[in-house]
Amino acid sequence: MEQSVKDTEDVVILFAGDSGDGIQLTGGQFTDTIALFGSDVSTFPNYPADIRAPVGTTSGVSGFQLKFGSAEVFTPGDQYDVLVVMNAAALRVNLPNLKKGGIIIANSDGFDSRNLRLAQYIGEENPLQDRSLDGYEVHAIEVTKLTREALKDSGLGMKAIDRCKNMFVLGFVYWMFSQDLANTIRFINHKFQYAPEVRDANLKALNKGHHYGDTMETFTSRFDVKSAQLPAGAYRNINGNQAMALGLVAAAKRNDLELFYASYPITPASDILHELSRHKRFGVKTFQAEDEIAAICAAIGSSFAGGLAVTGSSGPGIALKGEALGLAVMLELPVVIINVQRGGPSTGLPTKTEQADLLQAAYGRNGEAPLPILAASSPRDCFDTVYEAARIAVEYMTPVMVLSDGYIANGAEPWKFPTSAELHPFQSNAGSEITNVEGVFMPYARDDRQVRPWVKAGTPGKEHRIGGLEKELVTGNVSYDPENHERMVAIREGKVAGIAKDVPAQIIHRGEAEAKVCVLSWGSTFGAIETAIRDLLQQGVSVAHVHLRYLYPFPANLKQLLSGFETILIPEMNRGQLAMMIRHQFLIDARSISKVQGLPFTVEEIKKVIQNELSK
Amino acid sequence: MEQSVKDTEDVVILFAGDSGDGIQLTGGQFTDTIALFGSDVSTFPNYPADIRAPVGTTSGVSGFQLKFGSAEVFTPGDQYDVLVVMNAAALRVNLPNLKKGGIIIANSDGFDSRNLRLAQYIGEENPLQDRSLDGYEVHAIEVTKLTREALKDSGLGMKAIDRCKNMFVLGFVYWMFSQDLANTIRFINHKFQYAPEVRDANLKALNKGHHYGDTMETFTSRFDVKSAQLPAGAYRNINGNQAMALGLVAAAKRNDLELFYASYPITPASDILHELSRHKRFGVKTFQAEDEIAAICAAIGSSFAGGLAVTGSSGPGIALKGEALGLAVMLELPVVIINVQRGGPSTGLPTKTEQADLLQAAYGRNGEAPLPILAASSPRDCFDTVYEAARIAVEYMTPVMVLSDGYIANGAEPWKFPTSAELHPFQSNAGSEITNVEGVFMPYARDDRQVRPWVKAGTPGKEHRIGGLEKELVTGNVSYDPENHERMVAIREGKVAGIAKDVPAQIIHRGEAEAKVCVLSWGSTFGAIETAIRDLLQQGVSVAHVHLRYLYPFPANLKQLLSGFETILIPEMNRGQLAMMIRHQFLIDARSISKVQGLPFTVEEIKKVIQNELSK
Amino acid sequence: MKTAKDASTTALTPRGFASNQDIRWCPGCGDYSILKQIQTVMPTLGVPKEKMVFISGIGCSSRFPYYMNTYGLHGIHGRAIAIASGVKSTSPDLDVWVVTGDGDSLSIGGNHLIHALRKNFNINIVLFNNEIYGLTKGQYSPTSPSGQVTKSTPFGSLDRPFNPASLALGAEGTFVARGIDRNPVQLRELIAASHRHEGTSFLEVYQNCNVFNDGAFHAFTDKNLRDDHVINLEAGKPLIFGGGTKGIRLDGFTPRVVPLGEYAPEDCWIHDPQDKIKASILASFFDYSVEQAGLPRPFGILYEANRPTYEQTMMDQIERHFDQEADLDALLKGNNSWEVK
Amino acid sequence: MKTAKDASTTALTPRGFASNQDIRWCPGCGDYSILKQIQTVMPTLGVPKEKMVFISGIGCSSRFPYYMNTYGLHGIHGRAIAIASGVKSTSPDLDVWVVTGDGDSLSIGGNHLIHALRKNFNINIVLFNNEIYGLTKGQYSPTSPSGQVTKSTPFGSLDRPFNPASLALGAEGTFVARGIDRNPVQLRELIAASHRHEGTSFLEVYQNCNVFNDGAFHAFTDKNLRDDHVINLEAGKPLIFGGGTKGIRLDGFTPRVVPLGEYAPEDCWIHDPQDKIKASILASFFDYSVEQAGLPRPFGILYEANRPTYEQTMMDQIERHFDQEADLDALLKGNNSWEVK
Ligand SMILES: Cc1ncc(C[n+]2csc(CCOP(=O)(O)OP(=O)(O)O)c2C)c(N)n1
Ligand SMILES: Cc1ncc(C[n+]2csc(CCOP(=O)(O)OP(=O)(O)O)c2C)c(N)n1
Ligand code: SF4
Ligand code: SF4
Ligand SMILES: [Mg+2]
Ligand SMILES: [Mg+2]
Repeated sequence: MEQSVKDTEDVVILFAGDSGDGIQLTGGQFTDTIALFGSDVSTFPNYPADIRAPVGTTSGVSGFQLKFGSAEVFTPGDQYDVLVVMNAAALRVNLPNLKKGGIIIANSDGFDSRNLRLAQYIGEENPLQDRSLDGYEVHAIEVTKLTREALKDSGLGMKAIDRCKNMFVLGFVYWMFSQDLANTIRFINHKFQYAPEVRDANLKALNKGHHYGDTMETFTSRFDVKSAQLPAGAYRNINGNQAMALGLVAAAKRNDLELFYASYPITPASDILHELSRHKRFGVKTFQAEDEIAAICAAIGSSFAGGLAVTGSSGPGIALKGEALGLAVMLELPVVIINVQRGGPSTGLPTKTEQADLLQAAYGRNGEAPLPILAASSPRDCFDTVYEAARIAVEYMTPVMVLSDGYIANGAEPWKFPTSAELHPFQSNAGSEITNVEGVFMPYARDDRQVRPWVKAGTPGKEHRIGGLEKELVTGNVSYDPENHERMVAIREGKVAGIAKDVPAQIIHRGEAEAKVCVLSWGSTFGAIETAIRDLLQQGVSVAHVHLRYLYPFPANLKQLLSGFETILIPEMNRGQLAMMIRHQFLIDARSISKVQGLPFTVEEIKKVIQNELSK
Repeated sequence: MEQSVKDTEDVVILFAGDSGDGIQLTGGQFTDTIALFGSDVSTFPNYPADIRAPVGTTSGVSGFQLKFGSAEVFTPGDQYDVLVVMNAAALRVNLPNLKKGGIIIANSDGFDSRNLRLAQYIGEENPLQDRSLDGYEVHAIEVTKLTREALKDSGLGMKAIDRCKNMFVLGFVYWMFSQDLANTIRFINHKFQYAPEVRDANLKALNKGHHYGDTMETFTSRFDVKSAQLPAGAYRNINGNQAMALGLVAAAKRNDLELFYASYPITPASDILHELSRHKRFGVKTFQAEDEIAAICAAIGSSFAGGLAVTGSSGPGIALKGEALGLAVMLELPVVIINVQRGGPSTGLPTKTEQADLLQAAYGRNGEAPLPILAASSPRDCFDTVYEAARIAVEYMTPVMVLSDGYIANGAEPWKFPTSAELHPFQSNAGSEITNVEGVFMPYARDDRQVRPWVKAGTPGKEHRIGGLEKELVTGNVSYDPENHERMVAIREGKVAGIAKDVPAQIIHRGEAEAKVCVLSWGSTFGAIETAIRDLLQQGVSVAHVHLRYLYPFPANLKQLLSGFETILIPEMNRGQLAMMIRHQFLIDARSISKVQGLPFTVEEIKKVIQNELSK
Repeated sequence: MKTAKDASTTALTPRGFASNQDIRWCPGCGDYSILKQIQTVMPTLGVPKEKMVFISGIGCSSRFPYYMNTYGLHGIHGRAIAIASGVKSTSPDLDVWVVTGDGDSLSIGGNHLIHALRKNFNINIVLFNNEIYGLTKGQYSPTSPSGQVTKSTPFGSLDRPFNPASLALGAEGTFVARGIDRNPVQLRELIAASHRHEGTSFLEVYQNCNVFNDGAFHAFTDKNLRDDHVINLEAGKPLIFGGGTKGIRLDGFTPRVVPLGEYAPEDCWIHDPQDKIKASILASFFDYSVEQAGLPRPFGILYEANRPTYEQTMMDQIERHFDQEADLDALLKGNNSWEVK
Repeated sequence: MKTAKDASTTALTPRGFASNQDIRWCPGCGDYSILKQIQTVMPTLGVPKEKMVFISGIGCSSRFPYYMNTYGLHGIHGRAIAIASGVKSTSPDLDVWVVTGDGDSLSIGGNHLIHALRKNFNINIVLFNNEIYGLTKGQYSPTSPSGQVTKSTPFGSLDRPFNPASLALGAEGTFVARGIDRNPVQLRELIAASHRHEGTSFLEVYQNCNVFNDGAFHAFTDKNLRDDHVINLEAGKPLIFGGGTKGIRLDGFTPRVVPLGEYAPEDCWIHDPQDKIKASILASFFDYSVEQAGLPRPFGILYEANRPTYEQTMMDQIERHFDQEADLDALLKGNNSWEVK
């Protein structure tokens, strides 16, 4: 196995702060817990440059580095995935060695003006607030304040209380890495057995930090950045939600449309709203509605008025939008619906990832109401996918569902961003005259792709009425005629099905068409599967990878492409939803590989499944 | 072809009223329109017994009978399917010859006390109000009042206006039978060409009658009663919505539960609410909620408090319930959800039937949230199906979806009603002690069918908390543990899947296991398919009929049963939803026969499909 | 194709606002009158018809948009206002009308109503209140009086109805008015006033459903009763009714009916639609039947206040930051890009 | 297994009402105080803990039921009240508490709230108002003041907030009260009063979210400010605040702050929680900042009225028709059966 093709599950963390912050102990505890859990861990000391440097200065920063999840030992060249900093100086010193798009956990109480000055931030600009950390996943927590609050009745003095901050942070980090507290609780119980107040204070801080992750709906699955060789070009880091937001701004700007994003906050989709609400410069209108139903209905209204209308949510919120989605199908208006999936069912696991809303996307409304479904495969792919979704919505006058998930929404990776000139403009039929039958405007006349016209309310001479009752062919009047209904059902279905011909033919991402095993996938499993298959191919295994962006309709050549394989395995973070769609459409014995743990597949899991299959 | 196995699409109508009511003209017009449409029609005059009898008396009733839809001529023995009566006397005289469960369209203005007296209704009891017409489909319309209102500006005198009543009725009947007005408009234009006021008045009345059907969301597809030989026993007529209501009352009463029905009105489900709201004698609580979400949430609350909780709606309303359905799945509480389907998508065709919400039932919510789905096959079968659904809900602690549709909900047929003793009591684990682990109550402990206990809030010593976040095995505490999540997903899935073993093995309703063609069906298509197959079998065709009540999970033997057939055809009033489920589960090339016209299949259509298949 | 100008000009008659669709309401339905008054007022507003959008939910009343030769959207049950908020956000220059029923906007759509009132989109809500669900054939609604026997309440309803004006006031509404199908002159004035008001206008119109709830507003339309049951409000004018025989005075917070003659009109309560507390008292007349307190039902504008509209503040905020030249490439590049060679 | 009796008896202490679950709110969160007050009041109510049900939606506040050793249901966002209505309908003898947030019950759940108030189920709604969405990390809520900068409104929110008390009054609420996390004594009284009230109690509790909206209620808790900003209402007592230095009088409908001394306490407005108009005026204090009109924020019971509860009228109606012996066989047979031989 080549060096570059390394197992990507390893994580490198640096805990950094003042020497008084208990960094070494924190790191040590984390290491012990991880090791107990059965992972390989290696650590690397990182002492302050100057042991007597004053508190808060860069030279006083102490660190504890560890790497876990792979057998490789820590090497000085390793960049951190996660940086835990107790103050501004710790950030300043260590940021350069953080991976692009890495995670920062910062005690924001360590960023007051004194700290900023000591850390030599110019003009005391707070990096936690000035967007200079864009592209990183930043968790800014008032650790000092919260620890003091938690321990105000502990009987300890302020100094002693502040010494428990590290336990608060440790608790939070345990939450993020879904680790158990038991080991550290044992440790504290033992260490402070003769100082019950100190013991209790430490235990409480640890617990509170852990709860904090829960209470804040802090997302706990982390995106693995594949350290592949990047092609030449200009790059930036981006996470999925940001990419989604930028994709929308780009779609609007490039096509002279006004973006309207209506949403109701929900983890892990809220950041799209947050991001877009900052882009008033681009004329973006964001609307925090009273609920998800209002949000999609407002989007429908916006679309009727000619806006590039988008609504986003996560599973439970998408469930609420089902009825209105049906209306959008009936109205044949462009609306983009984004589902940043999380663990279900019901409220489920709001801070964990899953891809179990595919069938809801396809069938979660009454009647025959087909709509296109696209899924993003990685943080950066959210940009392209949502841009393409907007294109299809506008060109085909249809609601389009975009599936992302918490894993890629919160995870960042390097992105070779396009120039605006590289973005293809939409070919909308708006303004074309297909719809005048003897001088009378016909809202349901269609072009040769079966698409009706998009006429912005307010356009003179084209006043028309649309609605959710079945409508007559061409005129759009209400119609109860049986044959008309059957034809309209067929037209709506046919129009969407026709998109299959207008999307790129499905490719095999890796491996050959003659491979014994084909791994078919969609969404955020892309990275792990690509890596696994790259490895196996290098070992000479006969395997191929096909990854879908278009889930409904499938690309026109998919059936033929798949029928060449003996065995098709479909790993999904659900109970086999794509597998079901493939099986019924193509009647091939595709097999579901299911993982429903709120966690992404690891490369090893994928490899094992394939190897098992081949050794049968 | 035997006489008894007749084509059931024919309809016999009697228009009846006073001789002055224009009955003959009405009937004549209807006949012409039907004939133009290409149907066979035969008529049969029915003049008043006494041509000079006073207005409003039974001996003054005039009638016009017609039969259409089959080549057979009208025979005096034929009973009416539809009775149109302009007054009480007309009803009194003709009711005895109306089929059980037939349709009555009555001018309720012809039922004032004078009319009732003249028609000799004892004590002037109005049959439209005293429930004596229970089991018929009654449309009572204030025809006189509405016609007068419509024509008040016509310039005609009251007498002349009242003479247009028949056109109002005719317009309404055209609506019910989905017939075009054009022929009669032509006729009126011609007949009254020299009296424009009269012409316009008649046209307006005709139109208003037609609109009335639309405005009132009058259901337009009619149930065909098969005139099969009935086995001995006690019978009554019942329509699907009534049967659903009685099934729920029976389930509650038989099992000492209190019924709670929470709903928001919607065509064609509202009548279940109406019916149940009358049964306070049985302690039934009905609750008209502010919307469908409130309705299902109230049902969940009721279930938590130990009620037999039910909510009912139609497609768009069910779409709104998706999120809460997921909660019910997570809470593992018994709730019955009834979907009386109508034409979709969106508002669609509220007054037409369809069965396009099967996939919504299966997948219309976020995450992996499986629940049992049952479908009723005929009006009377609604009783058994909903009783069984309640059993499964209570015995398995799960929400259960029951699918009906407008066709059987509004249609009536003879029902060999059971005695209460014949109803099997539920075997709930409520009260069992499976759930005490060392004296502590465990809300998510399970019996050997994987069912958790149903403990009514208020029970001492078993206080517990449940919710929509993923819960820990056994304790029911909130848990974010990955493996726990995977196990819980599997448990919820397995519990529901296990129901397959607890339902009757699937039978072949007609024909042999060796038949060349199997017609597989569900829901309200039952009658037409049974009739078609009975006919074909008598002609020696090699065909069989398998009809499903259990759509999720399928009965355990279904796969095996189906795999014996060469060809499987699945007629559905949708675009192949059951077909999809069969194909992906069993990987057999079942073929969808789709009709999406808001109308049921006819026997002929089914026959043709089978014959085409066999002649390939 | 006609030009925009042509289309608009020819539309400026009531007929020009009528679409070519058959009107399907029951003969005698109060909806006809409301339609007629709206079609009559529209040409007087000086708004070209292509700038008008009628949005509705589901119900008999919600059929309305089909009958207007303007832009129209017949939405889903309860969601008209939410749809309207999107239309208005994207195109603040459109004249947006919401036509809704008591079920549509007070039962299933109640949340969107109260939030729109609070946010104060400049839209005009016309609520056809017939105190019943018409389209679904006669179930009680959130405005049906307690005890009403309907299809779904054969033994009488249990609920206290909403007092729609009180609810609108409580939800921060800036324009609260009441009209009735049978007083077309006043209704036209109220429609025009709704249009003039900048902010969410809440116009409740009593509408007779002569099929399922005939006579619900009998006391307000019957020649013999209406004088005692109706009081028409005019800003700056005293509260006088009973054919000029009675007035209303405030005794502390308690409104009292007094005989005119004994009291001069100037002694009566002078209607001030800007006073929210007085508006609350007017709204509360609803809670007492004439039989209880002799208080008539107020028609007209109960309350009107100025507050910036939602879309205007939205536009203002955007305008402060908008940059026609905003550089998409700079946005895509972000602050921390790098080159891979 | 313990018997019912045992279980109940041992529970009648605050500790007995605490569940064994770790409390997960942020250190310093105002939710702790509310939890503590509720746990303190519960044992004094004379209701066995198995008869208590806590129902919530989603939000930080909605975690509440997990911390009570009673029956509890942590529902979905916005639907707690709807769930509670079903619990109460089926088991009127249960003491049903709804714990909800400003987003939960005023944003997504607004419709269920106003309908419950109108229907008047005998349930106790405790709304933890922190003027922010806590759980989802700090977006503005329907109670956030206009202009508030939050995650979703980086340039300031555009909305006028709800005045929750006004909304509740407008929706026919029969019990409208306000408390605050930092006044535990009063809060306990209000909790007990909510329980005593037969009908839907609407208790708004100002709750500090020290992570996303710290200090939102500073003026009401700060030692130096609160005297001028808080007025505590007591039935039959004059409206006095400012540490006894100021009173409130009504000048027509306009409340005015007057110096005590110049005016005697008796000259001030005497609080009458039964008077709905006065309650509306009290609720409207919210609309003016102290800076504008010097009006303090009222705490205590603003309004309380008697009206039959929904479940009681439901029970009454059923009892009038209920028949223990109602014959299922007769029902199945119907009126028109026949025999086939
Ligand atoms: C989601 C949904 N729920 C229920 C219905 C059924 N429905 C249609 S209109 C209506 C109520 C109509 O009452 P109202 O709004 O007062 O209008 P009206 O017909 O009286 O004018 C109902 C319950 C529906 N179409 N969609
Ligand atoms: C259907 C749905 N939409 C959105 C969410 C996300 N969500 C959870 S709680 C919440 C708002 C919380 O605010 P509030 O009710 O004020 O409670 P707090 O956390 O402030 O106590 C939101 C938007 C959800 N869980 N479900
Ligand atoms: S049912 Fe009532 S509201 Fe509906 S159209 Fe007829 S009269 Fe009007
Ligand atoms: S986020 Fe705010 S409301 Fe939520 S627990 Fe923390 S402090 Fe309390
Ligand atoms: Mg109505
Ligand atoms: Mg809040």
